[in-house]
Amino acid sequence: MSLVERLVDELKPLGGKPAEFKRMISVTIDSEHIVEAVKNAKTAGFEMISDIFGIDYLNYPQHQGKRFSVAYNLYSISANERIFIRVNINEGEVLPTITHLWNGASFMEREVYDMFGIEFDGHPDLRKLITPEDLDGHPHRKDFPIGETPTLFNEGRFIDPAAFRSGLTGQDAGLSGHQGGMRKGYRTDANEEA
Amino acid sequence: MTVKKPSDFGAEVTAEQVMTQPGVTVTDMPSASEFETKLMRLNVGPQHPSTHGVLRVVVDLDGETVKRIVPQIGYLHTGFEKTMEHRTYQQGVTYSNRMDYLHGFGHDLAYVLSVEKLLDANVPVRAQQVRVILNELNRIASHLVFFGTGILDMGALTLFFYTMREREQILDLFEMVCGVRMNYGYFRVGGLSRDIPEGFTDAVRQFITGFPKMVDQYVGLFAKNDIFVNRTKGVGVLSRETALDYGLTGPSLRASGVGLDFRKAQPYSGYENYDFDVPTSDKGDVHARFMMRIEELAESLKIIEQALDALEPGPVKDPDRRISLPPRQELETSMEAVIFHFKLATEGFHPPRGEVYVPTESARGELGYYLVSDGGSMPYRVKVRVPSLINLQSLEPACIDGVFADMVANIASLDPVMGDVDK
Amino acid sequence: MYFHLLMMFLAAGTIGVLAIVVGGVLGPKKHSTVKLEAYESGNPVEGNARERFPIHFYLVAMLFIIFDIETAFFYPLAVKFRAAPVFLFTNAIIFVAILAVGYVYILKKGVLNWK
Amino acid sequence: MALQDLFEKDIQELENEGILFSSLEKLVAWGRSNSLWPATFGLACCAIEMMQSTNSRNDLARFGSEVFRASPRQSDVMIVAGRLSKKMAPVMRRVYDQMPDPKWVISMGACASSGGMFNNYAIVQNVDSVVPVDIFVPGCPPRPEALVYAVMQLQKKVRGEAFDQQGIELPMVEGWKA
Repeated sequence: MSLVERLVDELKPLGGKPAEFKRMISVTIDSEHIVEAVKNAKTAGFEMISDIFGIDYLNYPQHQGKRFSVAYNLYSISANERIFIRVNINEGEVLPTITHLWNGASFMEREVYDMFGIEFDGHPDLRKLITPEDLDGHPHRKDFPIGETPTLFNEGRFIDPAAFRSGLTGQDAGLSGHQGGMRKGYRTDANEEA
Repeated sequence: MTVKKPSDFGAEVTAEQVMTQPGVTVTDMPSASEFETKLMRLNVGPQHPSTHGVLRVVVDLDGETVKRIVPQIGYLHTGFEKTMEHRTYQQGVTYSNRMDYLHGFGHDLAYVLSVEKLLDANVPVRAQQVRVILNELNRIASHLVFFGTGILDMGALTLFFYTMREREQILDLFEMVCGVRMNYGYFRVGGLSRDIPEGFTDAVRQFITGFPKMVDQYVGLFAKNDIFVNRTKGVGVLSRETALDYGLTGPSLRASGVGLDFRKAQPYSGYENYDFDVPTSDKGDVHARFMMRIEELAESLKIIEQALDALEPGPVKDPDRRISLPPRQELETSMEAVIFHFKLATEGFHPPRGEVYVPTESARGELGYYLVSDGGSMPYRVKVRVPSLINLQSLEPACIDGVFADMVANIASLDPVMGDVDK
Repeated sequence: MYFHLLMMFLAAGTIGVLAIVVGGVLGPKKHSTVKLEAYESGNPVEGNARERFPIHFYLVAMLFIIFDIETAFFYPLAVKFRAAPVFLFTNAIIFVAILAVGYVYILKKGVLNWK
Repeated sequence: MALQDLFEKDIQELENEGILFSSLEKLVAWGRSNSLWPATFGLACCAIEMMQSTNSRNDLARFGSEVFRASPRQSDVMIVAGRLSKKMAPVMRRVYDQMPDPKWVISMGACASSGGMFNNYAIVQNVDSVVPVDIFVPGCPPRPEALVYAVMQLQKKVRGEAFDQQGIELPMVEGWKA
């Protein structure tokens, strides 16, 4: 009965839905109980918070549920085990901060705020961490343009990177609308997660 | 009889108002300390010799003691994760080693391991051993830059030239293998791009035999120098609890008494069959952080030696055609090889949907690539757990109430690499 | 008799002045407002340099001047040491002893450690 | 070789007798070219190669760039080594402005010269749009020898011996006219 299983059972009453993919266990919790869940994990033996990061599922194929997901990557040094506690939220929802549990979480939460625009209320100093002050918008959102500038040649010729790459994968068509001809990139039929 | 302080008078207070309060003699005036002393805000900006790279630290100084320290980062933000979402998996290898440009092989290895876990690719033993050798050599080179610039910040210039001389030898070894001194594109998902040249193993052996004497030279140069000892012993102490509280990882955490090394805890790429021990010390000050890396050099040499002895000829690529390119001569003969080659070259492989994370130990701490794949040929989301960004936070507990000169020693001992921090 | 001394001062003076004047004359002068601003490692200037700073800096500066001049006095003594070694040596010892008293007082008061 | 020969003989005769004639401007430009002090503006991976170019094997000090001045006030060349992010661009422009004239810029590496492989929202695609660049050094990162070659090319440009693609001789840096 490893530490992770014990924690998963502990989190079940809080509405925790465990999932496993390639021996990595993640528990999805709704945002009301997230601080309680992380506190239980810390007392259960996960001494170290390794990372907090966000994922934007805007154009993830066949994605149901909310748009953003914030994952807490907790690691237990004594039991040498790792668990991901995840929260699914939508645009504009606010998550409670966990800087009172670990001071190390302040930069991590500020980075999620900077890159995704997800506020953490109760955070001592929530401001932009990495992107320049005059950059409005959150770069890691899927609807934020990558900002590619076409490569210019001297007789007015140019290569538009998106179109050039769309030949590879058939994703966005880019300026020239070239969809990559018959070699469109296909997506393997989605094998549903466990 | 309450004596009014200047701040009680409102904005425009004149000396007479304060001094000529009725019935108040000079002796019972509030003592000087009650007059609030303004802290001096100092900007140790992005272009500064002692911040390693473009780190900006805003420091509130009361005289020489640091009262408040706020690192401002982002001056080297390159948008790696956003850009890697628009590159195929194989192209991602060129991006990963430019994040922490001192330990490029560590990042390459972490990225490639994550993708291989996603694909369930089986990497041949020889490829794993070569990866371990190159990773450890790069760790030594990264520590050499750490010593060179760390001691340079404290004022000693000579060690910089000694450590760079050894680093040149290591870069020659890398140049022999992958043709480049830095930013190597040598690892591939599923193995290596080419096999190592024949002269490589005995060149590495020759380097290993000569290197311990050089380490004694470094130790002789700075470890016993009592200016260094006085400036670093007992300075910027991080106890075990504050280190864990601030998410410190890597040699700096091991200097605070927590023996966490992911090469030992969760071995990857064949680390489980080399025996090396993880040096720890419980003092947690700048001196201990420097000494951790000196002892780590010896451990890395041990690993390289064992990996070299265990090296035997064999394939260096995953035989599965859907992942690695078929060999050249096979293209002339078999049609499938041409189709596979065409598929891989234009589009790359399509890993199954899912999310994966493999923690590894880079020269600065825990490093891992969290890949989210949507079945397409490009990663949907790449999140790099970088050690330097989170180690930089423990600059605050280390520097508060310390002297300003110790802040420079603390920055040097935490060894942030700005490409790693700002990714 | 003091001719060579004069030549020495003259040479020193011209080298000093020359270094500044030639640099000023031969260098192109393109003044711009940003160039004349204070250098704050690349950031826009905040606050001004004339802020109040603790008195401790002043104390340390004074101590430095005192002990620096003390060593400066040893130069003439060392030059003429051959003339009367015993007398000059005792002279120097007394001089150092007097200043040592001040030094011990400073150490007792703990002026030098910053906390 | 009596003194008054200097006045009677013409220039060619004296020159092949070994007397060098030069204008003060050429002399100053020669002096300047042999002591180009770089300002440390190391940003990313190229900064490590810049450090390597000053170590004992490929020694940049042989070309007069011995010391890397920390403050721009005492430096002549700004070597932009690494990828310039959009947050760093105003800082770099300010540091460039605060360097005393005459000053030059070497844009080291593909990322500084053309944005390299980071064609995205965060990286300035060409440093020339921020500061006037004299020498572009290709490579990612360029080898230390490439940086030494770039400094030698810059010395030629400072001495006025440099030509651009069309073969027009580039003017020597202006002495004290401005």
